[in-house]
Amino acid sequence: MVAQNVFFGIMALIMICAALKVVRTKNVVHAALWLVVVLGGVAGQFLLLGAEFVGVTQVLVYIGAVVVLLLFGVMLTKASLGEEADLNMPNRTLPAIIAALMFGVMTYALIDTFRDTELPRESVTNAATVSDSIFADYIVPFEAVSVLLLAALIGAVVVARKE
Amino acid sequence: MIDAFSSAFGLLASSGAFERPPIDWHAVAPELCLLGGGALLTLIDVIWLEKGRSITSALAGIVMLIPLIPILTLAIDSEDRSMFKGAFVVDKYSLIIKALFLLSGYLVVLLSTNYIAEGEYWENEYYGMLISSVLGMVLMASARDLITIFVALELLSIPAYLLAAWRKKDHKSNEAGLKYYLMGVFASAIMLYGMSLIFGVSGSTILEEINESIASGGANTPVITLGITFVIIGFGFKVSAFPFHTWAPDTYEGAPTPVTAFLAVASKAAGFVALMNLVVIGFIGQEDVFQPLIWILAALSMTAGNVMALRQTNIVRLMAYSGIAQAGFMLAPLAVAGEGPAIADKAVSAVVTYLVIYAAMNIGAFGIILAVSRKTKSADLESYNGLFRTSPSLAIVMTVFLASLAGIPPLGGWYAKFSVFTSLTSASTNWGYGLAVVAAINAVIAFGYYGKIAMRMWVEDPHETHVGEVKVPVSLLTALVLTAGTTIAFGVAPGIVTHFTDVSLIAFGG
Amino acid sequence: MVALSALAGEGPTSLIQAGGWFLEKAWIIPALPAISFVLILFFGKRMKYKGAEFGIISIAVAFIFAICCVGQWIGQVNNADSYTEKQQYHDEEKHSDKAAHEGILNEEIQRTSFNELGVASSEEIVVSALAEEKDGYSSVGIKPVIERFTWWESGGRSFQVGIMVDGLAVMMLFVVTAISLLVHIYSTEYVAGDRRYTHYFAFLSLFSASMLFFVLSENILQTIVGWELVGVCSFALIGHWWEEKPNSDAALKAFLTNRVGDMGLLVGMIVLFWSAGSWSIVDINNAAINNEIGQSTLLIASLCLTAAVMSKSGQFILHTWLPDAMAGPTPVSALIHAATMVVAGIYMVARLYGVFFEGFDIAGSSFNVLALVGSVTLVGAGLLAFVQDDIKKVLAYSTVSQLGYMVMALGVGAWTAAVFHLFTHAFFKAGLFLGAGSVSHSVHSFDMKKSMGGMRKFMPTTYKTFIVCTIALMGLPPLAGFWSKDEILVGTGGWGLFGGTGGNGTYVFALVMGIIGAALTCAYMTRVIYLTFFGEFRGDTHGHGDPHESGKRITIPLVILAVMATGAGFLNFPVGFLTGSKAGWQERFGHYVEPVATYFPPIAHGTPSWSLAIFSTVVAIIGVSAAGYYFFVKVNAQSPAATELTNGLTEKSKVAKAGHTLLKQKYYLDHLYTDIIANGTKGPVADATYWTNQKGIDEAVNQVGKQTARAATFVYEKIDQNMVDGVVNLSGKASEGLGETTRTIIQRGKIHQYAAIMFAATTILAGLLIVFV
Amino acid sequence: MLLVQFLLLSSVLFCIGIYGVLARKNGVMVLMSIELILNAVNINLVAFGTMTNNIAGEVFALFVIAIAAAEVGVGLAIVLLIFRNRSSVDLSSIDSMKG
Repeated sequence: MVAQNVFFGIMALIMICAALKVVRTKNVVHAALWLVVVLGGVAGQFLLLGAEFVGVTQVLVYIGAVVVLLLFGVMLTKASLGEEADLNMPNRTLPAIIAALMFGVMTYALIDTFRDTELPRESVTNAATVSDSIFADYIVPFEAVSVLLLAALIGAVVVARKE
Repeated sequence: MIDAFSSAFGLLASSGAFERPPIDWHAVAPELCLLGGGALLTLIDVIWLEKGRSITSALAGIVMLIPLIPILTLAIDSEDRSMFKGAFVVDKYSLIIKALFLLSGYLVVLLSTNYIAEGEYWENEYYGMLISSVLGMVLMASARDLITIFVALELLSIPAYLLAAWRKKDHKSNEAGLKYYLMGVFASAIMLYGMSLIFGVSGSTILEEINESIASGGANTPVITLGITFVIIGFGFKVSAFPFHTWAPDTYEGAPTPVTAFLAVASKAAGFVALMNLVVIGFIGQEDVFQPLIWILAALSMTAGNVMALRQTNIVRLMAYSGIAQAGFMLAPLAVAGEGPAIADKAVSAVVTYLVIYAAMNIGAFGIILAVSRKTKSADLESYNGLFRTSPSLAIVMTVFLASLAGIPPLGGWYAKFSVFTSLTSASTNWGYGLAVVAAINAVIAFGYYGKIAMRMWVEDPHETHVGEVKVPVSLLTALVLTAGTTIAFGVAPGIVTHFTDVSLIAFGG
Repeated sequence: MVALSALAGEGPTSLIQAGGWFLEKAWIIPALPAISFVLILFFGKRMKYKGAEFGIISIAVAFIFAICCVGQWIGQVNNADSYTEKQQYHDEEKHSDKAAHEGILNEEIQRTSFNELGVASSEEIVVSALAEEKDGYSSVGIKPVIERFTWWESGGRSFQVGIMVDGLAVMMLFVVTAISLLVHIYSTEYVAGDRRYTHYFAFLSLFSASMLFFVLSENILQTIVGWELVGVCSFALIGHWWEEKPNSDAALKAFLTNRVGDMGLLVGMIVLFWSAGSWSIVDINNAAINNEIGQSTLLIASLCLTAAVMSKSGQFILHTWLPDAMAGPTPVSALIHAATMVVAGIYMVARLYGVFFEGFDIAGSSFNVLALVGSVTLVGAGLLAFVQDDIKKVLAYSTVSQLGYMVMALGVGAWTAAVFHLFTHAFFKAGLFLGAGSVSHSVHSFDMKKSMGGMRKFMPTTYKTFIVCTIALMGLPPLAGFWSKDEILVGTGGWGLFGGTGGNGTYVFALVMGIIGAALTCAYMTRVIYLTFFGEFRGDTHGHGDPHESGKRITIPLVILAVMATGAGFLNFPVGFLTGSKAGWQERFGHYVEPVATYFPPIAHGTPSWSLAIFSTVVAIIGVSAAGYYFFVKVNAQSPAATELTNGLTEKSKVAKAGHTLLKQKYYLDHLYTDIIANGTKGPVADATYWTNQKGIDEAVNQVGKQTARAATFVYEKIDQNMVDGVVNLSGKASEGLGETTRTIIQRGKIHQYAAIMFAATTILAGLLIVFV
Repeated sequence: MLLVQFLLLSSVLFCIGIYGVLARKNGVMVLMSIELILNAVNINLVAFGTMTNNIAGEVFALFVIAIAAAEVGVGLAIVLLIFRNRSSVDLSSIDSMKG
């Protein structure tokens, strides 16, 4: 189990640093790339937790689609590809305070309740279990999500296209 | 057709261990009707192109009304149906809520007809968005697990974000959409985090099981508190409760007015439905957490909404602030819902009653705003000066809506407020009485700004540029007649509305 | 107190149910003007008289119905009386069982306990007991006619709509329909040619209908509805001439002020509903009287409702909207001030008297909020009436002051006196307003100083009726105001100085204020009479010749009202003023109007004394004389406009004569002082008398007048117009300001700020809940 | 492995995301920060799902991924619309409606 913990620690450290970079860097494209690191790390965490299917979906959907979408957004809004001074709000102390307070509240609650909870050792789930569950118990939300994606697609096209 | 589906599923099932749980097609018929109608609408646009334009809005109206047929048959059947381990429930409560959403949707279509047709606003897609959003709401009424609630919420929200930005060339509309979108996403992120915690503590996404798990554990760990707080705050945004209301005035002002009516009524109602499902079925053993939270939100919303409305000069913003105050009233019964099953039932029927009446009077008020702004091209309160002299009937109907919103008997709004007071005081707790007093004071403050509009209509001279009668198109007139009639009927004979809204969530939730 | 309430639970020994076709169908009375409202709205403009005929016919029929109700009610009470006698006979002869004895015993205990609380001597026990027996006050109660049907049912709760008819309601039906009918007739001439003539009559009908609906309310829910409806109609009528732009600040003020009261009404009614568990007025009163509701709950409810009364009935400090409401047409003012809107507050207290009686512990104390508010209003408004130049404003403050009398009377437990004063006041105040309207109709102004004076010779009928109503208002015997005002003073009770016995508690403060108020009333009304009807005409008719008397449709209502103002007072001869064969005339009003039923608290009745009556009359005369001397003599002499002509008039004035015998003119007065008294008698005594007269009386009158005026001006300008208004406006401004601040701080339009608020609030709320739960 | 380590990682990402949406004024950057928040939720869901051995956690996470994709698409559409009309994606300058 030590190996897993070490792996977790390294990955977590990388993810946190990358996440900080996402919100601190002055280069828009770099931010998107650091976001890829974070999202990849999340996928790794999913694998560590035995959720293979979610991990793979994470890589496909997020890194494959969302980040590309965001990069398109960066291009279309003609952000400079180099460093840009005008990405941040002038006042960043208040956001930091709010985030820190939020973190304090969350950490207190989480540690207080789950201090010693161990995760089960081997609990790898395969894609079939997930799909069975989706098509059995969650068929209604699944269909709803398909409608949602269609509506979002149509709406986004209407809103984003040039007249 | 269904057989073919079944056999197809059967083939799939035979290939593995998968077993499809039985689906009660009757129970999901309203959703399917709406879905089919929406698809038909889209297809017509694809096939007929320009030729389909003329009937689009009429068709959208019909699509909103058709699901009422299965709802009626389900109501006559009067059997509580539950599917997917209790994740999807059709009972009297959900049926009345579904009917409310569909009728509100229909009224919004009526309000939109001329507005959208005259503005060349991508008519077909507009109604498609509206129908998807209503589909999400209808789904929300039956949703009894976290995943379905979340998906329904997003299904009703995402089209609404886009609708708010629908007037693409108008900076204000863009801004409205952006603010609504961003705040909505933040709120749903907070709510999701809360849901994940609740799922973690209870080990289930189904509300009944959550209730058994966290109420039977008896433990009140900080994580439960955090989870419940986050979830309620997430929906506090949706119902525009103070201090999560900030988007409302800006979005209401910028969005196309029919969309504003939709947001102010249907979308808000959906938030309340979700809150009721969550609080009354899921969190009922944890009243130590949700009661104080909702108490604070209710008291703050009422007071802040009212005082902020007092000096407002833009009628749409004024309605936004008044809506915040009304949301406070609707939240109030939930602040005592944890005092026992009977009280919870009372609270739920009070909120449902309020929602039904609020829908009628608020959509009506927006109808008038729409009618007046068609002529004056302005949402400034000044355009209401002397309305009684230029178009007396509009002024009278608007006065009815305003008086109803203010809670003057014998109009619907009065009974809505009354049922809130009843449920608050029936709890016989000091907190309940306290909130009742806050509500009473606020009911009076509200006279200030509703009266101000009425005074402008009846006493002031009309603005020179606004002389001449306001012309009301047929569809808008229909909406006004329907809403005004309902508002008056509900107030004169509240028995009509209580007959439907005397619902219980506990009966099913155990 | 406890003993009293416990006994009150027993109530009258037996009850009979009142009945009668007109009483049971009393809902027709408000329905008639309501129908007329609809008819006028739809068909008014097409009719020959522009809709006025609908209004007049409907209210006239309603008036006839009301009279029939009065007749039937009197019949019911008389039946009850004969029933009493039979019952007693019955009891004594046939049933010697315990029940009958207990009944009698209870009565005795009840009487004894009254007297234990009061300070009466044994002699008066007999007197009051005798009086009670003769009047049939005790023993047989009359259940009011209550007709109701279920409005709707929900969750085991049923809501009912209905009417409740008892003596009080019947009396109000009569007053409202009578005044309304006269106002309708008067209006046909007064607003003739107005471009919203039809609209005016429509609202007049609706206004009457609302008030009648309010009067007949069976439950507090209906009371609230009626209350709001009356308010809405009155605003519509006050704003009748919106072209003249009655400044919107004043309108807003009226609005805000009344909202304060409505808030009190709502909260108070909700408290009552939840503590009594019923909407019904009878049930609530019963619950209050039978101690089913805690004293503190009742106190809270009473305080809230008192706030409502303060705004609706124009009591200090929420009275300020009332004088501003004078912007409306004069007949409307008459209707508002005499019979409808403002007496709604008084009526509400009278209706829910059980609540107030127990809540303020009226029987057992010597001070309560109602009495305080009433007496302060009474004197305060009386002072304010001095400095108004607008005749309608004087009358408005006068109304405020008289309402103060009524509230005070209710506060001290003199229920019957308050209601009786409401009754008499309706007639003479309507007469005064309509008279003022008649004058202004002819001079096109309400300003007494600039546009009136000497109207006596132009408008003899108006003048005569105005004088009669004024005397009634002043409370000079034997006109209406005297009897009702005197009864109130008696009701304050317990002041052995005048030999009468007290009613409930000992409200010395109220008695003093009541007497001061009486003097003030006389003084300011004398001023009005002088400025309006005497002196020289100061107006400008713009070449239309002299002002002239109004037409028949104006003068006939005036005459009717003057007759009522003269006669109404005799309806309630106090006990002890008539003896022997005429005893049956004693306290007829109280006998028929005051409920003898379980829902009415056990109030005690004071017995009047000759000495108090004489004293208050003397005070009134002093008031008249002082003001009369000041205006008719001093002012007249100083004013260059007032010359021989006016002096001639002075001679004939009864008012002036009352103070100084046969004074003809200022010179004559000087002549009297210098020649006859001073010179004629000569010597130190004469000098001293002269000095006393010139320096003493003269100076005193001057000073009193001057100081009163100064004080009143101060109160009016500084306190009334600035402070009180200020406070009322301030509360409105404060909440508006709060909203403004909140909006500018929170609603800045910045997305990041919105998000920060959302996340910060989430953190704070979650943190607080985690810490405290 | 302890459950709490995943939860804390998630809360760190969540709060960094909150910092991001509050501190960034470029619209696209705000959308990126939103992704951080939603991913934090997903870690939570999967971790809890593993702990309680309930597949619903993973299913929930899948739904969140799908909807997050839709959300970001819609968000970008609105940001593009803003950019087209104002030639800027500076969110702090968008305050024409207030009060």
